[in-house]
Amino acid sequence: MLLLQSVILGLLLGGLYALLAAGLTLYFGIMRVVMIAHSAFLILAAYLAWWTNDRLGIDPLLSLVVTVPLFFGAGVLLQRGLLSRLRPATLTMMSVLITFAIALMIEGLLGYAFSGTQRRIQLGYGTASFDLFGARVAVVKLIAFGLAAVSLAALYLLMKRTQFGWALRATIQHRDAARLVGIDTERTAGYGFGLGLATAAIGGTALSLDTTIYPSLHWHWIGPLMAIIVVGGLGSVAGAAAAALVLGLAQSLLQIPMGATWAQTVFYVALFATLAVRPQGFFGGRLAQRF
Amino acid sequence: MTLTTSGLRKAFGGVVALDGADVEFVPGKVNALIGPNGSGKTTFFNCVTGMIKPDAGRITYGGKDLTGRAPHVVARAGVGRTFQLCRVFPRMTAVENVLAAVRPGGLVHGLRSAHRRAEIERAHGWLTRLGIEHLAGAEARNMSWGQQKLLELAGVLMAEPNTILLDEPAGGVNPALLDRIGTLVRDLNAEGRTFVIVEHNMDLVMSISDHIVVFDRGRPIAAGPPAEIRADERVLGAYLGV
Amino acid sequence: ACGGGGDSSSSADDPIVVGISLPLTGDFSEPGKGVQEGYEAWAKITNDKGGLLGGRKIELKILDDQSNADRVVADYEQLIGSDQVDLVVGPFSTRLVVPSARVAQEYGMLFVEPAGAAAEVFNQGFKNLFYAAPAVADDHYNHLAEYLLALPAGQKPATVAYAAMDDPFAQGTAYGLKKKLEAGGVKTVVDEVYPPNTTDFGSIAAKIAAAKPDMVVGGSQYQDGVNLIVALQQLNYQPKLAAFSTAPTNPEFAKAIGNKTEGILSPTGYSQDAPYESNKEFVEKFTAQFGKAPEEDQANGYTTGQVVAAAVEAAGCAEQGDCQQKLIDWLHGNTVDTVVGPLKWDATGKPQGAHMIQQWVGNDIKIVLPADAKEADLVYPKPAW
Amino acid sequence: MWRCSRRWPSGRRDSSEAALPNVSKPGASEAGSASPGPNVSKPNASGAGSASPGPSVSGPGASGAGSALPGSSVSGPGASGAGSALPGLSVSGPGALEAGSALPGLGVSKPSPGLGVSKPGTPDAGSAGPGRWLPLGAGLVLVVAILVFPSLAPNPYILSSGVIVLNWAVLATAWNFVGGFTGYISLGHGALAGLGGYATGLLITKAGMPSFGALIVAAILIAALAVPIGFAALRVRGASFVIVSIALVLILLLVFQSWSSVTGGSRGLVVPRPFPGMLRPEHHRVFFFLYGGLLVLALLTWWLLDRSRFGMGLKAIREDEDKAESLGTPTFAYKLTVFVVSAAFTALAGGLYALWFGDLDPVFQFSVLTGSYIVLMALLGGVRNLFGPVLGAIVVGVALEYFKAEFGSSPLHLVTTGLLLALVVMFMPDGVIPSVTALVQRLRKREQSSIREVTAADLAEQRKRDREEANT
Amino acid sequence: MVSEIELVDVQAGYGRAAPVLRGFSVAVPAGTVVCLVGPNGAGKSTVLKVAAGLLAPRTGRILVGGQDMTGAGPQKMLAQGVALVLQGHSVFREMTVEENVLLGGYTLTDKSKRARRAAFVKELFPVVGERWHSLAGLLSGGQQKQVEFARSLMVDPKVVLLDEPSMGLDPKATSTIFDQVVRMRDAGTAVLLVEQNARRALETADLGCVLDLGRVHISGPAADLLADPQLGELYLGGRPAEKPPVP
Ligand SMILES: Nc1ncnc2c1ncn2[C@@H]1O[C@H](COP(=O)(O)OP(=O)(O)OP(=O)(O)O)[C@@H](O)[C@H]1O
Ligand SMILES: Nc1ncnc2c1ncn2[C@@H]1O[C@H](COP(=O)(O)OP(=O)(O)OP(=O)(O)O)[C@@H](O)[C@H]1O
Ligand SMILES: [Mg+2]
Ligand SMILES: [Mg+2]
Repeated sequence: MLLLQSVILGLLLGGLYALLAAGLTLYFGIMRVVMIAHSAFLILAAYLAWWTNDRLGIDPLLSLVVTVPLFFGAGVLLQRGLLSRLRPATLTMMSVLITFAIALMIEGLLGYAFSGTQRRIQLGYGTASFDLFGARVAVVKLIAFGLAAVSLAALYLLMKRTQFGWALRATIQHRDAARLVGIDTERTAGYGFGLGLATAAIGGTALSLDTTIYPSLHWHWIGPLMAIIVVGGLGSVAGAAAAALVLGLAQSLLQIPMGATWAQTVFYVALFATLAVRPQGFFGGRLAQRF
Repeated sequence: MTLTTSGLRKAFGGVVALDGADVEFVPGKVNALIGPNGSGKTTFFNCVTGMIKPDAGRITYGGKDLTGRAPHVVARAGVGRTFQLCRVFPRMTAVENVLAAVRPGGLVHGLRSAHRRAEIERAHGWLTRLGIEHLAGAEARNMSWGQQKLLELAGVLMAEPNTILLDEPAGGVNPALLDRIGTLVRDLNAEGRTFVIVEHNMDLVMSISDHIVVFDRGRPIAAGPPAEIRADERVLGAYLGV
Repeated sequence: ACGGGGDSSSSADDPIVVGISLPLTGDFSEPGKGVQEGYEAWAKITNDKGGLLGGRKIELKILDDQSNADRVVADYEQLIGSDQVDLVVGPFSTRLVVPSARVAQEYGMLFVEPAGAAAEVFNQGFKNLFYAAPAVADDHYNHLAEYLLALPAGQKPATVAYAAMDDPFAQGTAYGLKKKLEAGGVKTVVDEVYPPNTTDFGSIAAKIAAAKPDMVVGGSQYQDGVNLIVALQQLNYQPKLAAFSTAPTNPEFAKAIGNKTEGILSPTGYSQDAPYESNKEFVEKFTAQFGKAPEEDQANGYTTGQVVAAAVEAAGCAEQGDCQQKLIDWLHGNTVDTVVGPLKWDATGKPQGAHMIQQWVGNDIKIVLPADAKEADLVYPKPAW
Repeated sequence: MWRCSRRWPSGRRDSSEAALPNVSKPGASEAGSASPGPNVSKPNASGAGSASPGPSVSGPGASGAGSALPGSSVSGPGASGAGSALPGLSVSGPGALEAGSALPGLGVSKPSPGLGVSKPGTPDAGSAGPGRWLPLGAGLVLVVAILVFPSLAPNPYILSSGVIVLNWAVLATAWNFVGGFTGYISLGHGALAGLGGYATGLLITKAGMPSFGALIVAAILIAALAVPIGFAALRVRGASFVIVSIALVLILLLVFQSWSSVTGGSRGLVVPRPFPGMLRPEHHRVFFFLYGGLLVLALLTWWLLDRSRFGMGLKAIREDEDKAESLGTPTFAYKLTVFVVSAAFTALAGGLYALWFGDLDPVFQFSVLTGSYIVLMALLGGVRNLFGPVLGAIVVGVALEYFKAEFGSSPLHLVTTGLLLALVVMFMPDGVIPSVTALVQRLRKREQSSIREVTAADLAEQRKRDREEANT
Repeated sequence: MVSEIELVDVQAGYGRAAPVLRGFSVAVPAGTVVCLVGPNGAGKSTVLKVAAGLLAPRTGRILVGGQDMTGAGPQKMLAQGVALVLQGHSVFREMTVEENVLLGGYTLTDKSKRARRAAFVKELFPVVGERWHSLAGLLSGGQQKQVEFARSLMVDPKVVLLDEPSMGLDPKATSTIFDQVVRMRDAGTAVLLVEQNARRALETADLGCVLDLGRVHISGPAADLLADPQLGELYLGGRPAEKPPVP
């Protein structure tokens, strides 16, 4: 019983991890950018959802209509204004620092605007749940999972099937060559980044449905997410999703014997194990070592 | 110091890059390794220098087994190499690039100054011999393709290996300089160094090498002096495209 | 005395500068601000009455420690060493109290603090420290433990689940009760500790719900308590009794869990309705000043001020140097009347009292224990939430 | 110079007309038969067809354009002032290098990216002098500053801030052993400091060791522990390494929070005072000097490595690890060694901090923020410079205090820190010191080229001379 | 007749450093192969980068089909029919050969044309077809070069700029490439070819241009340049042109 309940909780949690990690994978594997600020944007989106709900009484899911385009635009700006100006040779390293700086700024501004208090959306259906083979499934968690699943699928198709996906990957791998085949590399990279941030908007909203948020919460997220993308294989959206589900499940199950704190270490144990056994990741990322 | 391999095999997924290559290079001579694109020449170099581990087979150098040894071990055994996709230290100047090839020995040796007069002079000597003395103070990343190629060669020579593996030394190098590189190779060879040169420039190959090994599909199909190779049917078919 | 740099002789109209470092940002910023209001109310109320030592006004100098131990030490260092304040009082949270008390000790300053409730604050060997609240964390549930253990065998809860935040204070409350109940033969079926940054309580709740204990005890701050309760409710778990520290007394609490508060218990060190003499004045004037009634954090800040004021008046001095020892000595030997009742301390600065227990009844939270202070009867087993 | 004496002064025609020496397809008309120096027999063509539509390939039209080029006067030896007359084996680059290596052993780091004035190969007579003595001077200034600061500090608070800044300086310098030499950016060094602190504290409280003995033993222990950590972390490069380093912090945080029976968990660990009776101001003074000593030691070590062959190997790793390996540098051993050295210094700083501060709390000891501040400092000052991290630590350390004072009551200090970091990354990715020196250099010499320009003809000439020399 | 591409008195360089090109002009009419030779570092690649819009000139003008395109980026240049194959290796390493080749036709809107071209290049370079699904970064140096050339053949531009296309290629592939160059010329394309395989290139080209230190050193019909002994010594290598050894 407890086992089934934990499995369900783990999968629901893993779904959310998967969506968030997908965004990271996008910048990281495909664009060589280590986006430390991803989880900060996540929290920002969650705050926006909370804020619209709190002030305007709108259902947080509706805030997506605003946050997704907003974040997309912010991503484009971020890429155009900052990241594209970094030297290609040191892009990876410098992107760590610049996005770290952005994370700090977001955290600071959130703290300034909303104080450090923990916040939580109060939803009419917040405690609603239904029965599944004797286990309980909370409605809000299911909604979050659904959001994650849909956006992940869309992202995957976009990257693999569309001309845009190809152009994006080409841009990152050899900018000059990409320009020479006629790709507008500036715009493509910008859109790619925007896309990543859009996933943060969706993830943040999903997150806000059922947990507390506070400005420094993003530190708590970034570690597991980073671990997930390494385990999944840098650059592989599918790998990240698989790793996220597995690790989310593992975390949830390990909490039964080990308790919440120790269970969190599963991410890092998995990370180090991956590096020791298969540095390129378990689910993809053939050339990962070249980073 | 003879460099030999026996049964060297390396497959990448479905692609067999080296297919049981038995090769023996003539020590003290200029050896050439030729073959069509993708015949496994670079992979062969990579295996010999430890950059990748062969799936099977043995590599010996002067009787010593070098199979699967780390690249720096191979380098220290006296085998130096250049890369086909030329690799230099981009943010170092040309002199530093060459100086970086001086290997420290033990701890005390390692802590000695890296900028000693004698070595700097030696480095400049190499740059001069390769015709890029005028670039001594330039950072490698600001150099043209051919200049980098020459710089890389200077670095390898600075390390004074006994056996030098060159992967397409002529690629992108001005023909006027090529003569010079040819002379240089001959001179160094006269000093007792062994060369193994991968090259598609047949003029160069034919004019400087004493011994040619021809690769096709991951294994040697012919070996011998230039005149013989020039006349070999198999070589003509597989490589020269006649 | 501000910036006077060593001139300790103070004239009658010099303000008494009180240095405080508080977590106005960071993890503890919310309670930190509460304490700040308490201090401000104390300064205002005291000054309105003419100040201390015959007319010296109180001036607060508050620095932000960002909820960070490095900062809190630097703050007190600055307050004492650089700003030459006359008195210092404590910051918020046990984590910050210990390092700052050490600074005060090494400068020989009195250190009354509003928030270091955990046991280890008092075994550091501080001689200058006093906790200005009725009881330390471990003793918060004393009344509840007595009540439960006194129940007849059939009714007594048989199994209890504990979930506590990994924080000296929050854990202290839950484990104080745990120790007493276990000693009384009540079985512990779940004992979970979660890190302060936990936001997802699904798994913990699942574990508790699966064990079906009679009672659930949460060693919580605020939001974690809310989250845990919501998660338990999502799993439709109905205990006979549920006790959570701190969270249920928060004014936002009922709304945060969708008003499903029925029967939740909570210890509190302060009640707006408490009959103590100074309390009426405090509630009245605080409400006038801030437009809302004081909560526990505010009361703690105010109490701290009251304790310091009492010592200053009794010792007749307030400045750095020898005076500080006089203040310390006086507090060790005397009882101070405050808004949370009369306080006295043992040699380690530990107060000698217990907290009241409140319970949500209907749409209100009422004092149910101890019997002599109760506003309503404890409902047991509690109705479904 | 060369241009006048060569056979084909192609770059600069003497005629002033826009005489395009265009040579076209056979049959096409051609202009400028007056064009000097055409050595190629041209197809017979007539007519002044400067309007020639045919394909034309031409040099610069304007005469004198060549000689007006700034580049024309830039020839290495000329600028170096050393051996400029010898075109052949004239040692132009090493002028500065030789000088560097001939320096007395003191705190001078001319070679390569020391407190870089000019690139070593770009001898610059003007700046070589001060450049050579600058590090020594800066070192002396630093030592003097450390010695007098405590007596100048107006109150204990300032002194304690000084201790904090020195702590940052040691940490940033220690970080720079890995970050500066090998280019591996670690955001996890805060955790190593935390480990050093905890190890020191635990050795004192649990093993009953004397304070400073514990400090040394702790540093050795952490250095030993750095071997397996480095073994795992240094297997991956670039971004993966950054992730691993962040993960190191987070995992240690979890462990130290959870394993409360040993570490005290979130209750923290109280480290007994090393000088129990000492008053606080005196305590600060002692630790200020201890940190000062540690800083000087770290700087000396860095300097020693920087000029050594070992350091050269590390820098080669930074540039191209595979290439370095193929040149015979045992890259993994090198990386690991320098990581261990870095860890040892970091642990010493952390341990000293534990002794000074007295309270350890996992949340603060294992914080990503600490590591990031370290990186910010090193980067701001310049990672390729001996004093870069120190300068960065002073600037950021003081700025942190200042922001706190200025925006203390709001989280805006995070915003300002972030802004500062972003500005540094965007506009001074190499750090303050290199940016400033580059600026100075640019002001001094407007357009400089480190490349002496040589045509093929020059090379041929030179070669001939070499051959003659060899023959005689 | 206007030249397909014309560089007029171009000065160009990298960053703040001294200029690399110091007043360089070249014009390539349709159906002509102009070969640019010169020592390493002379600025040949820089010329091509400027011509393709990758590097903006400091002064001077770039005319494409008579139209002033100075300052236009590579995208615009490509739209005008100017294509460049870079020196060294510029395949998209972590994409398959297929993706690489098809990306060459990124600007093609006509799907069937893309497929046709793809089939054509596969035939031209057998290795491209053989390794259609492997990652391009895993091919050997020469194979990558072939993929790159194949990629550039996906469109048929009016002006083709080739930077040492034969570098690293075996004799067979080199021949294929030179044949292709001739075919392009015959189809009316303007080709600006940079080669270190200078004699071979000059044999193919109509016009030659020797670049040294960023200036035109000498220019003229390719055959004349080839015949000049001094040029031979300084730029083309001392040995006379030698045909691939045929017994
Ligand atoms: N890392 C790798 N993964 C997969 N296949 C590889 C890898 N390295 C080489 N190959 C394949 O092995 C074969 C031999 O490659 P290699 O680079 O050795 O050829 P080469 O003889 O050097 O060719 P070239 O003359 O073009 O440089 C090629 O088919 C190549 O695609
Ligand atoms: N990115 C760059 N930054 C600065 N300087 C550069 C850069 N690329 C080339 N240079 C310099 O510009 C000059 C010309 O370079 P270019 O690449 O055009 O030469 P090239 O004629 O193509 O030589 P090669 O035959 O070796 O390819 C060289 O001296 C080189 O040092
Ligand atoms: Mg090869
Ligand atoms: Mg070039």
